[in-house]
Amino acid sequence: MSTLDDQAKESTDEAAVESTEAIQDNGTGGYIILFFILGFIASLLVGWIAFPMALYSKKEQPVAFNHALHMDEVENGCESCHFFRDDGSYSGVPKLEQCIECHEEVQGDNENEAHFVSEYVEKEREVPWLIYSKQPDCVFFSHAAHVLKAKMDCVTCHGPVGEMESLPVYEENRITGYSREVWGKNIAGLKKNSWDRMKMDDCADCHKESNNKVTSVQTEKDACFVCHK
Amino acid sequence: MDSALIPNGVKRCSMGKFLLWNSIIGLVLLWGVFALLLCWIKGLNQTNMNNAYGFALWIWADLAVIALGGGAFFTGFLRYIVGKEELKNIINYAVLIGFICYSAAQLILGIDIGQPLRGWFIFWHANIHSMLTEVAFCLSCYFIVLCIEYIPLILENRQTDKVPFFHNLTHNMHEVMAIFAATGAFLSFFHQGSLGGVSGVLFGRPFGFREHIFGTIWPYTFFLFTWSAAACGPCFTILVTKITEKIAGKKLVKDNVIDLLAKISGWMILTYIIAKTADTLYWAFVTAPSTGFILAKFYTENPGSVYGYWILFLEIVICGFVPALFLIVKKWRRTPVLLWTAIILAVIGVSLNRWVLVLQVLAVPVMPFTDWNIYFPSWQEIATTILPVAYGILLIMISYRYLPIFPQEAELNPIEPEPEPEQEAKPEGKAEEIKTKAGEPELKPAEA
Amino acid sequence: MEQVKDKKFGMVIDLDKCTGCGSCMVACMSENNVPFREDETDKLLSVAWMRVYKMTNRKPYPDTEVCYFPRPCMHCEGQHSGHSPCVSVCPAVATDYSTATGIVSQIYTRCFGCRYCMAACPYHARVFNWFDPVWPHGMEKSLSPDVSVRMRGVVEKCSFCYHRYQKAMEKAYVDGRKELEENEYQTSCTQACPAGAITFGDLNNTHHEVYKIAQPDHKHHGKSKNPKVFRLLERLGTNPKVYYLSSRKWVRQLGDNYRPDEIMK
Amino acid sequence: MLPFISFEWVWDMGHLVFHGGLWYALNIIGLAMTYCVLKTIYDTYKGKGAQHH
Amino acid sequence: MSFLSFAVGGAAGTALTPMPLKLMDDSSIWTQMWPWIPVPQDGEVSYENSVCTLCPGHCGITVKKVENRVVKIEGMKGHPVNDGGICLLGLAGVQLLYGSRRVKTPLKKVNGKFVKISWDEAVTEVASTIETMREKGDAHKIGCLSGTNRGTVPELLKRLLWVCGSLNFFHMPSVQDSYEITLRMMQGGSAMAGFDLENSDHVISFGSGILDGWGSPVRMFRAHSLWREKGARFIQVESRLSNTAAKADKWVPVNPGTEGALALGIAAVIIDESLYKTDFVDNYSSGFDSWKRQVTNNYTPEIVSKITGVDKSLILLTARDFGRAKNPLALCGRGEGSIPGSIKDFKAVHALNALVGNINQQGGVWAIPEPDYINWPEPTLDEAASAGVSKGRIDGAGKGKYRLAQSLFNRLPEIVNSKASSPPDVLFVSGANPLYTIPDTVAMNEALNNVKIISFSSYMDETADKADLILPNHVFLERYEDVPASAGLNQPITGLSKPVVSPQFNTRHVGDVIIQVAKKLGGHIGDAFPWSDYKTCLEETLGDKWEALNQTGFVTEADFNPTNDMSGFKTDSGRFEFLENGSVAEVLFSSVKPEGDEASYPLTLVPFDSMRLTGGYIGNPPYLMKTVEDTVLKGNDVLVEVNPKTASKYKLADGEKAFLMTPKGKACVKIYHYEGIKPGLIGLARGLGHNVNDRFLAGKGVNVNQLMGSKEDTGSGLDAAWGIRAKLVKA
Repeated sequence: MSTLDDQAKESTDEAAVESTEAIQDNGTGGYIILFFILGFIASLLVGWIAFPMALYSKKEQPVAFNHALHMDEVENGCESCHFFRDDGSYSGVPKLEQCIECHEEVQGDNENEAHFVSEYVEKEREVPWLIYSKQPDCVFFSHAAHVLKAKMDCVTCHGPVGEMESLPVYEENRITGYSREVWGKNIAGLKKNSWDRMKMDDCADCHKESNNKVTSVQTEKDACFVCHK
Repeated sequence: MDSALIPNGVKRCSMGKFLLWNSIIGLVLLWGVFALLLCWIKGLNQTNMNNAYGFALWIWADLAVIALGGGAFFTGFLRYIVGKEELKNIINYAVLIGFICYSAAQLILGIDIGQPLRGWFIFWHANIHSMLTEVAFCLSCYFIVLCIEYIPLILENRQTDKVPFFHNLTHNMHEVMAIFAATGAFLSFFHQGSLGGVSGVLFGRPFGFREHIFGTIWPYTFFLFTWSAAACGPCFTILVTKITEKIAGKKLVKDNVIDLLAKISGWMILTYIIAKTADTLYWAFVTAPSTGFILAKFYTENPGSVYGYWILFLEIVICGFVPALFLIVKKWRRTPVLLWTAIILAVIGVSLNRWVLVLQVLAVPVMPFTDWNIYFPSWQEIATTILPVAYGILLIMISYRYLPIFPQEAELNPIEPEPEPEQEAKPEGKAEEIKTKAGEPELKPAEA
Repeated sequence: MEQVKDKKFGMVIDLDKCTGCGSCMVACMSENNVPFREDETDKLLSVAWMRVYKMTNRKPYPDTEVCYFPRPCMHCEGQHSGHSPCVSVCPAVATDYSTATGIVSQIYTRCFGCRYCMAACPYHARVFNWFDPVWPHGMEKSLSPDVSVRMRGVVEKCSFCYHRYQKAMEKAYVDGRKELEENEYQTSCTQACPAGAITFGDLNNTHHEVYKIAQPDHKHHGKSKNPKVFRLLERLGTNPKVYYLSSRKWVRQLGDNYRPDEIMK
Repeated sequence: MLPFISFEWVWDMGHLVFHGGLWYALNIIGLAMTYCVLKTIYDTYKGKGAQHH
Repeated sequence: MSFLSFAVGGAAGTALTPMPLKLMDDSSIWTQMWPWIPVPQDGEVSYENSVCTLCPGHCGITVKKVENRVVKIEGMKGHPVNDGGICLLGLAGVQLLYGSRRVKTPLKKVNGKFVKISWDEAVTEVASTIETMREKGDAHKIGCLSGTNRGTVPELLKRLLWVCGSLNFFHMPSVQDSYEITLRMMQGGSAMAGFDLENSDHVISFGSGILDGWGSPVRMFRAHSLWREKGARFIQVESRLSNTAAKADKWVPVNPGTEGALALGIAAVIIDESLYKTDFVDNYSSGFDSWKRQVTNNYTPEIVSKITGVDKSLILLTARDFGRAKNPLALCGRGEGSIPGSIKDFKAVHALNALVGNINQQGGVWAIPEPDYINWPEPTLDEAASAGVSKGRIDGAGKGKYRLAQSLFNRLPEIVNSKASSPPDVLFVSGANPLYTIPDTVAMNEALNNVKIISFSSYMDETADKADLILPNHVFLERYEDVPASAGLNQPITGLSKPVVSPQFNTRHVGDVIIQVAKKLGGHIGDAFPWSDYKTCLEETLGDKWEALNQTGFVTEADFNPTNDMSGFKTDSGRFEFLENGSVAEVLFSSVKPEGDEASYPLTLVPFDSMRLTGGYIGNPPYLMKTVEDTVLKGNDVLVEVNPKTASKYKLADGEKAFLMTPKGKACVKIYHYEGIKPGLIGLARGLGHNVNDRFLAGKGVNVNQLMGSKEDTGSGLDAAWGIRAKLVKA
C-alpha cells in the first residue's frame, strides 16, 4: 500500500510540475507538439504500409500457368476452358479432366508443364488452384445472367487475364481468408478499372447503372435475392 | 492517501473502506463480465430466450434504463431551456445517472445481438424505417452528448482542474452547455419515442400494436414513451440521490431542489397516465378488437395467469395516479415517506410498462392454435443485467469520491478543520462514516 | 432492357390432403442445409423453416378432430407494396421484399441478430440460430452449395427455395429464354409432398394452378374468392401469400382470431 | 448511412428527414465541441486559468 | 504528457488511414465465414435414378449429386409407386449414407470388444465357421434372418444355407405375410395382395395406418389425395385418433383388438339387407351358406356393438354405406403393419371384400403374382448338406399347426426355452434388427445369448452390437440390388437400386461376401455360386430386364389387369373359399387377448406408428428426429398418450412423470393428455428408445418392444399381439 501511496504522490507531483511548466515554458509545448507529430506520422506509416503488409499473406499458385500462351492455342477464347454447362451453371476453373484433353503427356519442353504433368496428371490429382475472384458463400453470382443475358465480357470484372503470361501472386487476407483482389490492391479501396475490386458495392454500382427495374422495396434497387443465396 | 483528489470542502470515507466496497461491487461486476464473455464466446444459447422470445430480459432492461435515464435529458431541458436555475444543484448527478444508464444500455445491446462484430451494420446499412435504427442513431448521438456533459464534471476534479487547458475547457463547455442540453433533449425525444414505437409498429402483434399518428408516421406509444421517460426519469434521479444521501449519511441536495423536480414530475406523471389511460382504452376497445382480440384474451387463461388484469391496475393506478397525486399535492410531497413511496412507485410503473410492452407482447399467442409463451431468464441473463448496475454503483462511488457532483454538499455539511490537501498522514476512517447496512463490520483503514 | 412481368409467387396448401407426415419439413431441411442438434424436442430452439402444427377442434373423445397445418414463411406483402411485418422493422436491411417475385428475402451475412423481425412475425416463421451449426464428421458432405450455410447468431427463414428460381433462370438464359414455365420453379416442399397437398406458382399468372385454387382478389389485398380458402391471420393485414384450403369450418376458423360476438354470427 | 456511398441510401423524404435531423444534431454537437476546444486552446495560450492554481 | 500527445497524434493519424474501416469490414467478414462453419463445395450437378429400400414401399428416387457428393434425394417423377412424391425417411436417406451410425470396416468381437479386421480375414472367418459347423454335423444349426424374403440377396443367403445344409432361413414377418396366408387360404396359390386403391370409392380400414406407414406410404398418400379429389369415402376403424383416423371422413373408435368382429358385424348387416354381390357369391365362391349362417347368427349388430363398443346405429350406417358403394374396399393390418396380426382378422376383412364382390375387381383386392425372375439351377448337395436339410426348420414353419407360415422367428425365445428343437448356433443377420424390432426384446436378447451372430448390418444397431462378427454392407445408395415388389401395389413391379456414389467406407456388398464365402468353401458350395461377383449374378438373373432397369430404374407389366378375371382361384374348389375346409371354427372371431391380468394391470398399452418415427430396423436419421413432435418426445423422455379421463382417474397431470409397467417391463414416461385416445388405453410411439452408436438417436425415449410381449396367432403362429396390459404409477 505504501508503494501505491508513493506512486500516487509522485504522479500528483509530476502533474503539478508539468502543469506549471506548461504555462511557464513554451519549449515544453513544442515538445508536446513534437510527440503529437511523431505519433501522427508513425500511425500513418503503420496504417498505410505496415498494416497491408501484415494483413495479407502471399501464396504461390501450385502451377505456373500462362494464360496468354493458352489463348493463342485455343479456338474459342475464354470459353474454351471456362464454359457453361447445359444446366446454365458455370464451370469456373477447369478440372484436371479438361487439361488432360491436351496435356495427357508433356507437350513442349516447358518445365512448368512437366511439373504439372508429373505432379497432377500422372497422379490424377486435382490442381488446388487459388481463386482470385472467389466470393463468400452467401453470394450467388450467375455467369449466365451476366455473360449470356446481359452480354458482358470477361474483362469487365476479371481484367485482362487472357493476356497475362504468368499468374499474379495470390495474396490472402489473414482475417477473412479471401483474395486481395476482392477488396482491391489499393488498401484504401480505390479503383481505377472496373476489375480492380469485387466488393458488393461494385456489383451494386453496375446494377444501378444498367438496370432500370426497381425490385427492392427497401433500397429501391435490385432485390437482395438477386445476388445472394 | 488520495486526499489530493478529493474535492475541497467535503469529507470522504477512508481509502480502505472505499477499496473494500469497490472490490465487493467489483466481484459482482466480474460475475457479470464472466456471463458476458460466455454469451459472446458461446453465443446466445446461454440465455433462456427462444424463437418465441427473441426479445427478453435484456431488451426490457434496455428500455427500462433508458426510461430511467430520461432524468438527464429532462432535467437538462428544465435547467437550460426552461430556465429552472435551482436544478443546477442536481443536474450533475442527473447527467451522471443518465451517462450510466445509457452506457449500460449500449453494453447490453452489445451482448444482446447475435453478431456483435456486425453491430455497426445498424449505422452503416441503416434502414431508416426501423424503429431500432432510430433508437440506435439517437441513442448513440445522445450518448455522445452525455459524454460531453460528463467531461466537464471529470475535469472539475481538483487535480485536473489545475491544468489550465482542462480548466478552460470546463469553463467553455459550461458556457455552451445549453446547446448540448437542447440537442440532448431533441435526440432523447426521438429515441425514447422510437423505443415506444418498437412494439407499437408491430402490426403482427395485436397486443403491442397501436394506431399511428397521421395514420402512418409513429404509433401513439412513441409519445407515451417520451412522456413517461420525462415523467419518471427525474423520479429515478431523485431516488438515486436519496439513496446516495442515505448511504453517505448526509444531505447532498437541498429540499427545494428535490421539491421542484418532484412537483414537475408529479404533473408529468399525471398527464402521462391520463394519456396512457386513453390509449389503453382506445386500444382495448377499438384497435385490438378489429383484429379479433378482446381484452380478456390478453389477460386471462394464461399459464398461472401471470399476465392478469392486475398488471393494468398496477401500472395505471398504483404506479400511475397514486405517485402523481403524491407528488402534486405539496403536503404529501413534503412528507418523506410519501415522497419515497411516490418515486419508487413511479420507477416501478415505468419499468413495468416497458416489461409489458416487450415481454407480454411476445407472451400473447397470436396464432389461435398456439399457447402462451412463458419465459424466465437464465443466470447469464441476470448476471449481465446486474453487470451494468454494479458498474453504475462503481462509477457513482468513484465519481462521488473524486468529483464535485453535489454543489451544495459543502454548504450543507460544513467540516472543521479542513484537511490539508496534499497531506496523507492522517487516517480518515474516523473522520467520517458511511452508514451502511446494520451489522457491517467497522472498516479499518489500511496499514497506512 | 425489356421488362419482365412481375411475379407474385405464392402457395396453396390443401389441408384436406395434408396428412401431417412431415415430409415437407425434411424436404426443406435437406434442400436448405438446415442444421440439426442432438436434442430437437424444444421446438422453440429448433431451426425449421417449415413447421407442421397440429390443431384440434378442442372437443373431447370421441368427437376430437385433428388437422395438420404446415407453416412456411408467408412472404407477406402487407397493406402496401411489401410492407410486411418483418421487412420494415429490420434495422440493417437484412431482409427485403422483392416486387419482382414477391419473395421476402433474408441475407444471413447482413443480419446481426437483433431478432426484431422475430418479434414482428406473428407466424413464428423466423428462427434464430441460437447454436453454432455443427455437422457430425462426414455429414457436411450432404450440404448443398445452392444455399449458404448460416452461422450462429443470425435469423433465418423459408425463402420459397429462391435458389431454385435462380438456377431455373440460369437454365433459361442458356436456352435464350427470359420467362419460366410453371413447373420449372417449384419449392422443395411442393415437389416432395407425398400427398400432393402443396401447390406453388405465380399468383399473378391466371394460368397457374395456384391462382386457380387461391383465386386471389388483388383489389382486396389478395383475399381469396374461394370460400374454402383462407389465409392465416388474415385480419392482421399481413397479406400473406400462402393460402390454405380446408373443407372443415372449424379449421378455417382456427386460422384467425375472432371475438366471441363474431363467432356467434 | 451516407448518400452516394451507402448501398441502402434512397433519395426519398424519409431519408432526407431522418438523416437531415441526424446530421443536423451531429453538426451542432461537433461545432459546439470544436468551438470549445479552439476557444480553450486560445484561452490557455493567453494564459487564462493559470491563476486558478 | 508526452505519451498522451503521442497517443492523440497516433489516434488522429490512424483515423486518416484505411486501417479502422478495413479492420471493421474484415472482422465482420470473418463472422460471415467462421472457419468452423462448413462451406459446401460447388460443382457439376447430376441426377441419378434409383430405388429407395428403406421401407417395403420401394419408391423411385432421383438422387441429386454435386460432383461426387449426394446432396439431396427426391422422388422420381413418373415412377408408378410415388410419381415424384417422397416420404421423409427417403428424404433423410442422405443422412444414413454419411451418418455416424455406419459400420466403417469389418469388425470382430474379441473379449467383448470390436476390433477391426480385413475383409479377407472376415470372409475366412465366415467360411471357417460354416466349415466347422458342417464338420460337426450341425449344418442345420446355421440360421439366417433377413429383412425380406424376396430378391436376389435373400435368395443368395437362402441358397448358401441350403447348400451348406440348413433350411433355417427366416425373414422379418409383417402384414404382407398375413395377407399372403389369407390369400392362400381363401383364393389358393401364392400371391401378394395388391389393392386397387385409386379406383375405390369407399375404403374402410380396420386399424390400418394407411397414412401412418402402411403399405407403400407415398402411394397411400397419393391415393388418399385422389379420394379427396373425387369424393371417395374413407372410414377408419381404430381405437386411437391416429393421423389416419384424423384424415378419415369418419373415425370409428373401436375397442382395440375387436376390429375383426366389427368386420363380421358389417358383413352380417350387408347379408341381412341383401346388399352383397350375389353374382360373385353365387358363381365364384364356395362355403358361403354356412359362413353366412355363422355370421348372421353370431354377429348381429347388438352383439357386435357390445364387443366393439361401437354404437349399433353407427354399425348399420357404416355397413350400408359400404354395401351400397360402387367400388368398396376393406383393408386390414394394424398401424404400419410391422406386426403380422391375427389371421382371423384378415380373413374376416377379406371375406367382407368378397361379400361385396371386389376380388379382382376395379377398386378391389387383387392377387399380384410373385416375382419369377430368379431361376437358378438347383444346386447339388453333399452328404452333410443333405443330412442338415433333412432336419427341417427349427421354427416348425410350414408344418402342422404352423403349416401356413413361411418363417416364425418370433418363436425363437420359445424354442430356446422349451428345448423342443435345437436353436441355431450361428445366425446371419441381414437387413434386420431383431433385438430392437421384435416385441419382447428382453426375451429375444436372452434367446440370442448363445448364438454366434454374423451381422451384415451397415449400421451399428442393437443386433450388430451383439454380433460376433460384422461384415458391413454398403448402404442403399452405394449398392446394386433388385427390388422385386412394392407393398400393396396393384401391379407387379421390379425396381433396381443402384450405386449413386462409390462406397464411403470399407464396406462390401453382402452378395459379394456370400459369393466369396462360397468360393472359399469351394466344392459343391462354390459350384452353387457360379458368378464372379454379385453384379454379374444380378445381371444374369435379371436377364433382359437388366437394360431397362438400368435405364429407368424399374419395370412393370403394363398389361397387368386382373379385373373380372375369376379364373385365378387356385383352391381345391377353384372358387373363392369363405370357409377353408368348411370349418366353422375358423369363422368365429375370438379377440386376441392382451397379455397380463386385468386386476394388476388395469390399462392397456397400444403401440402406435407414425411417419415421423421409423419402427423398422433402421432408426430415425437426425432430420426425422427433428420432426418428432414434443408431444411424443421431450428431451429424452417419451410421452405416453392418455385420455384426460383416464389420467384424472389415476391423478396423472399433463406432463407429469410416471412409471409405465407391463408384465414385460417397466419404463419411466411422461403423461400427455390426449383427447384422441380411447379411455383406458395408453398410446406409446414405436421407434424410440434406440441404443445405437448415434447421439442423435440413442437414449431417446423407450422402445415399446421392451414392454410388449409376443402373442402367437393360433391360425398362423405369427405374432398377433396388438397391445399388452399395463399400469401407470406416479413417479
